[in-house]
Amino acid sequence: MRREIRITGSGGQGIITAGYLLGKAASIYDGKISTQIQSYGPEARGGASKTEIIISDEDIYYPYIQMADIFISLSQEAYERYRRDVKKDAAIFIDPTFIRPEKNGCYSIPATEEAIKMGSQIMANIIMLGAVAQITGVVSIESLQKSIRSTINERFLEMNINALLKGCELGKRALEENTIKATASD
Amino acid sequence: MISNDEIYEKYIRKGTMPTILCAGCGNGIVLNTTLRAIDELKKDIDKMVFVSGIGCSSRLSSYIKADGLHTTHGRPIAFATGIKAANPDLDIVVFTGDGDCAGIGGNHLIHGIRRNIDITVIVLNNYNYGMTGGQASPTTPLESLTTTTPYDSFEHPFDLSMLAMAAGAPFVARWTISHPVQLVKSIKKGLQVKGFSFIEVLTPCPTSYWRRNRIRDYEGIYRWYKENTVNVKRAESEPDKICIGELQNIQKKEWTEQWKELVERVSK
Amino acid sequence: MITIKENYCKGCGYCIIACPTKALKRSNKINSRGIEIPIVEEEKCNKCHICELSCPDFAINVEEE
Amino acid sequence: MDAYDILGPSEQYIQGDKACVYGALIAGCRFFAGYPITPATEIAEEMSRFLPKLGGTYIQMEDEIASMGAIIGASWTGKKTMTATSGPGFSLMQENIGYAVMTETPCVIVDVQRGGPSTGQPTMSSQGDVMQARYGSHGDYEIIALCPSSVQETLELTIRAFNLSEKYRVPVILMMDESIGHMREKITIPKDVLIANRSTVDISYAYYRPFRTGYMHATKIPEFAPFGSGYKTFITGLTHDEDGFPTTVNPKAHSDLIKRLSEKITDNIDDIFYVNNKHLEYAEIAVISYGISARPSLAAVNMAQKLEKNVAFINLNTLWPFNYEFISELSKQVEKIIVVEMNMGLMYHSIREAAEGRCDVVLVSSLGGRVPTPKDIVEMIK
Repeated sequence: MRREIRITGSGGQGIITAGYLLGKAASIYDGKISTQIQSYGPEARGGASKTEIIISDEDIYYPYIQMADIFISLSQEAYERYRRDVKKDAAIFIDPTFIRPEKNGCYSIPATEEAIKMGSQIMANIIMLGAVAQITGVVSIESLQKSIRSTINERFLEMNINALLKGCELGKRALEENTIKATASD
Repeated sequence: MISNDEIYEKYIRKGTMPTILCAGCGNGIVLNTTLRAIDELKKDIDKMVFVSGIGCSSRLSSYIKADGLHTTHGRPIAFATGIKAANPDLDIVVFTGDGDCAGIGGNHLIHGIRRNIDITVIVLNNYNYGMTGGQASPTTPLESLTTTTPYDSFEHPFDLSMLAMAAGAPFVARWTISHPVQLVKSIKKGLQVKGFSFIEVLTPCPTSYWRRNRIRDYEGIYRWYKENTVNVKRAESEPDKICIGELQNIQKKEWTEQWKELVERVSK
Repeated sequence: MITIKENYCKGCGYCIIACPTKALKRSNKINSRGIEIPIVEEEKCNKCHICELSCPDFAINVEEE
Repeated sequence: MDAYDILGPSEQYIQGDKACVYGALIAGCRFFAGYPITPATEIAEEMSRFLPKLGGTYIQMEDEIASMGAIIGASWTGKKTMTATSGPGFSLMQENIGYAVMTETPCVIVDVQRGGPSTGQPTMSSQGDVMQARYGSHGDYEIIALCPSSVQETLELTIRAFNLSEKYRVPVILMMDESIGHMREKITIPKDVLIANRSTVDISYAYYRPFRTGYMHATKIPEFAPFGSGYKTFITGLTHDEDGFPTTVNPKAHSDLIKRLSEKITDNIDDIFYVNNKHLEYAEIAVISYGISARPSLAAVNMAQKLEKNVAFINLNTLWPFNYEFISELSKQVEKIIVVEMNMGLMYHSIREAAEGRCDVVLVSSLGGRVPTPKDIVEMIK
């Protein structure tokens, strides 16, 4: 199965790093095939930043998004700019600190809020990754952990792993809330 | 002192003489003085490379019985940088001209100096593009006639030695072909300096430049270089003349030594 | 001993001007390329080798006895 | 120290640009000169990090002309050398690429293609430089240009580029594109790789003539004597004889030299030319592509195969020398050749020329950095 993931945000939020960690987790530790591409140049400075990851069980020929299965956004500008070519039933993840939740339902993960509570706002990307993995199962949490361990500098490792676990927790909670919401609206 | 026959036998590639250069061209004098400097220093010629660009000056590398690289127009310093950086054990001499070095290759000159790579650059400044028949060059003096300044030249010329000094070359000297003994001494010093040495030689182009600019006899040309230059030590008394001599001699860290230090630091 | 390689000489005469003892002078001697080559007055030579350094064509040779 | 000691784990998730560096280091590249330019900058960055650890040399030059000059100079000391650039820088390198051809200097030039002409689209993918790779320098010459379609292939073809460069004493161009350069994929670092080295001279100086061929080995490739080895080699970009000395007004000397320089490539096309193909045996249609465009092409071919179409996929991993015979034979077999490329049709012309009207040759062109989708190509197969 081919899954197309787009992660967006503003420069400095660690969007590219999140994409790299995700792709690496899938390809190196989950034994799947994965490609990652990212935006460059003026596009990636200050303003909106974007990375696209394809994860599949088979060879990936076309490394670009045709219709995204998962769309993640950490800033309003990036959300508006890149919320296109997204499947109707795609899993949408937003950070409520910056973006108003979608009317038709989405996963609202307070990654930035939790990151600030943990003492470092730059952890928001990892928290979001944890939630995404927890909810979509696109990669295993275990592989994400390995991906972080083999990438992040030792000094910040514990903080990042904690952030990931926090993200998983938020994911579980969001899943429960969404299930409740879905049941209520039925 | 070593004779010309001995120099010839030791350093000149067989079958290449007489040179393609015109009668009265000073380039041969620069070739001779360079070889004498090398001989006096007892350099191992097999560990030297003579790099040149394009132009009359740049033909000199082909006459020397040694490794030589006759490169593209304006780029000898770039090629030389590659050789020296890849094998710092080699001693590199660059022969270049005013058009080659200051026109098309000006950027390589200032960056070679900035980098302070250990090469000896000998610029044969003949005030024009001689090989192509005498067009104006970046060093053509004001009010000179050339084939592309038929109504005389008004562009301000470069003073190459001043340029090299300002860019920070550790060793800068300027002589003319009428000062061959001093030139040998300066080339010797330049070869010994660890870093970028810049030696400018004012050398006549009788065929293309001087024929169009007042002086038509070889004796007059030779004397012009004596009479219109002044040693740096007496420059203040004759400010209108071209200043010659050893113009700069400073210490500066050299590129290949710094690279070696870096390699030792990071490969531990 | 001063010798001049006639076939190398291009007749610029720089050796004549450079010689401090005026041991070289112009002549009517013409080489195969139609060039006037200088002549030497050996006894005036002080073996300073300036003429050798001033020759662009390795055409002149000074040997000390 | 060995390249394998510093490259890290055997499986990594890296960009094409970095894989190119890995390939170069495994192949024995120990000298890099370059100038920053998107999307090739990462190659210079990684080289500056790795080379000092291997006792190699990295130098950032003042421009691409100087970079090309520096790698040629360095190659004459016997080192394996490389530079990397993109369109505008590739244009600047052309004169010295011709110099490397003329002087038979082994070196590798990487061109990570972006949209042109001029500054164009620095961060977007393109395949607009393939003709510049072939004909960019002036005069008659042949060139070798390889083209990878994945990060793994980038690593492998970089090694191949060095091997061909050393073997034939020619500059070899690795034609990447922004998509491949910047994309991350898993690579497996190959072990026990075959590495070629230039054949160096081992006769006495008295008998050595730097550009004489065929007296030690029956090839058209002269033996190499690095600077500093005492062979007093003179190298010039002027037309030269076997001694390396300029002979600029002798028509025969020029024609002999130019023919030999070309023939050392064209005579060995079987060794140099290499393509990846699929389903060729019963094909009625062939899709030919290269670089990033080859990926959607293969996806399209697979889709068409499921619809029981006899479609072959050909990935031109060797862009140059062009194999006329291969395309000619193909044109006798298939009814249609579909060429997919991110330009207004460049390889398309050579392919059409080789097909000589025996089959239809159509173009799927994509511009502006947009990589063609499998759907674009399937439309043409139907």
